[in-house]
Amino acid sequence: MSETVVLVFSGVIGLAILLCLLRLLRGPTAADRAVAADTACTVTTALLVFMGFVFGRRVYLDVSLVYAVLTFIGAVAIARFLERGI
Amino acid sequence: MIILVSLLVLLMLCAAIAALVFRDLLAAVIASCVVSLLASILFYFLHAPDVAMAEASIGAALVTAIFVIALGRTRRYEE
Amino acid sequence: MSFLESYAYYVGAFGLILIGLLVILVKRNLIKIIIGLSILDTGVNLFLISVGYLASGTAPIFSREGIDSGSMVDPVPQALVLTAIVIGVAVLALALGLAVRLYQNYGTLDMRKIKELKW
Amino acid sequence: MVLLVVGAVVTGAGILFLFLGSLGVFRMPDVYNRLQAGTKCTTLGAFLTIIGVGIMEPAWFWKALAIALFILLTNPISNHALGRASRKCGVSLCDRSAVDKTKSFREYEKEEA
Repeated sequence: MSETVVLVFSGVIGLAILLCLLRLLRGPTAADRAVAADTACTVTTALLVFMGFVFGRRVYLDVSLVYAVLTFIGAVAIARFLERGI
Repeated sequence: MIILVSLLVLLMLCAAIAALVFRDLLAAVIASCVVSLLASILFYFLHAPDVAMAEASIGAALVTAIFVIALGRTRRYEE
Repeated sequence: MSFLESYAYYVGAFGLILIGLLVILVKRNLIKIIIGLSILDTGVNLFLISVGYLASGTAPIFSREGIDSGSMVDPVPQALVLTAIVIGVAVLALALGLAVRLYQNYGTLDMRKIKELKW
Repeated sequence: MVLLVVGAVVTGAGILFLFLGSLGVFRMPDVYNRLQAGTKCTTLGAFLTIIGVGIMEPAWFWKALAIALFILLTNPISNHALGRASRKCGVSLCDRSAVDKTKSFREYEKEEA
């Protein structure tokens, strides 16, 4: 995998995180910001798997596993709070 | 690589400033969750996967849940 | 180019520390102050990790892939920070518990009003 | 070599989907439209990216598949919870939306009354 392809792929993922952050800064309600943060979590998981391939060691995939399992707890807690207050 | 790291650092500082200026405390909590998320990516790029794992599980999930529980016990808007 | 990369990490770490200090000193809401404490904690951890960074290194974990100890980043700050994160979340939970108790007693989260009620 | 090219193409398609999902989150006019863009495109994009990495390195395939399956399980759950909560706490639809079928549901009426 050449250097240019890695640069383009990670740059596009960085732009995706930038767009999520812009929505988090602009969003009128708190639900918009929660949606932006949750989308940023999923994009981050994909970025970490890809960068683990670039770094070339299998140990790095464990971080993505923890991300995929645990980050939805925050979104569910925010949803419970918005629904009726915890 | 240097471009991606600079972009992530810039985004992390923007999210921290957003956590400073939001009047809605729930929005500030979400912004601090994003700060922790981006810091976890930077830990990963600094070749510290165990620290990134702890920061992701604690910063993005547990701290947000604790803050949201405390916000449910108190009031939501900063006066 | 590699020292420029570690400068980027230093800029991020000190920016987070300064923003956290600004939140703690300027804001008057207790929950906002605790959010600033969390941001400052993250900044200090990021600074400690970026001190031990080596541009040609890899993760300090032995595995079957034949990694020798000469090409690893420094593992001592990582062990330190791994403890500091857990202590940080415990401090955060204790501070939030105190804030909730203060709200139940005084009915407000404003620092000035709580300070005025002092005997 | 063939596996590397195929995996790179699959990864590129997944990253394109991730970018389009984030663009939808930025551009859509409403919470529910943003939620739809942010959950569908992002789930597919992350799945394709992780499977593409698993194709490029065949020794990593089962671990990558486990990560992809966990994303496939947890991402729709959290987004469904967010959409239901934002409908219950009264976030309004955008003014160009044509029909609101959830208005006739009993549980949402009870919340608005």
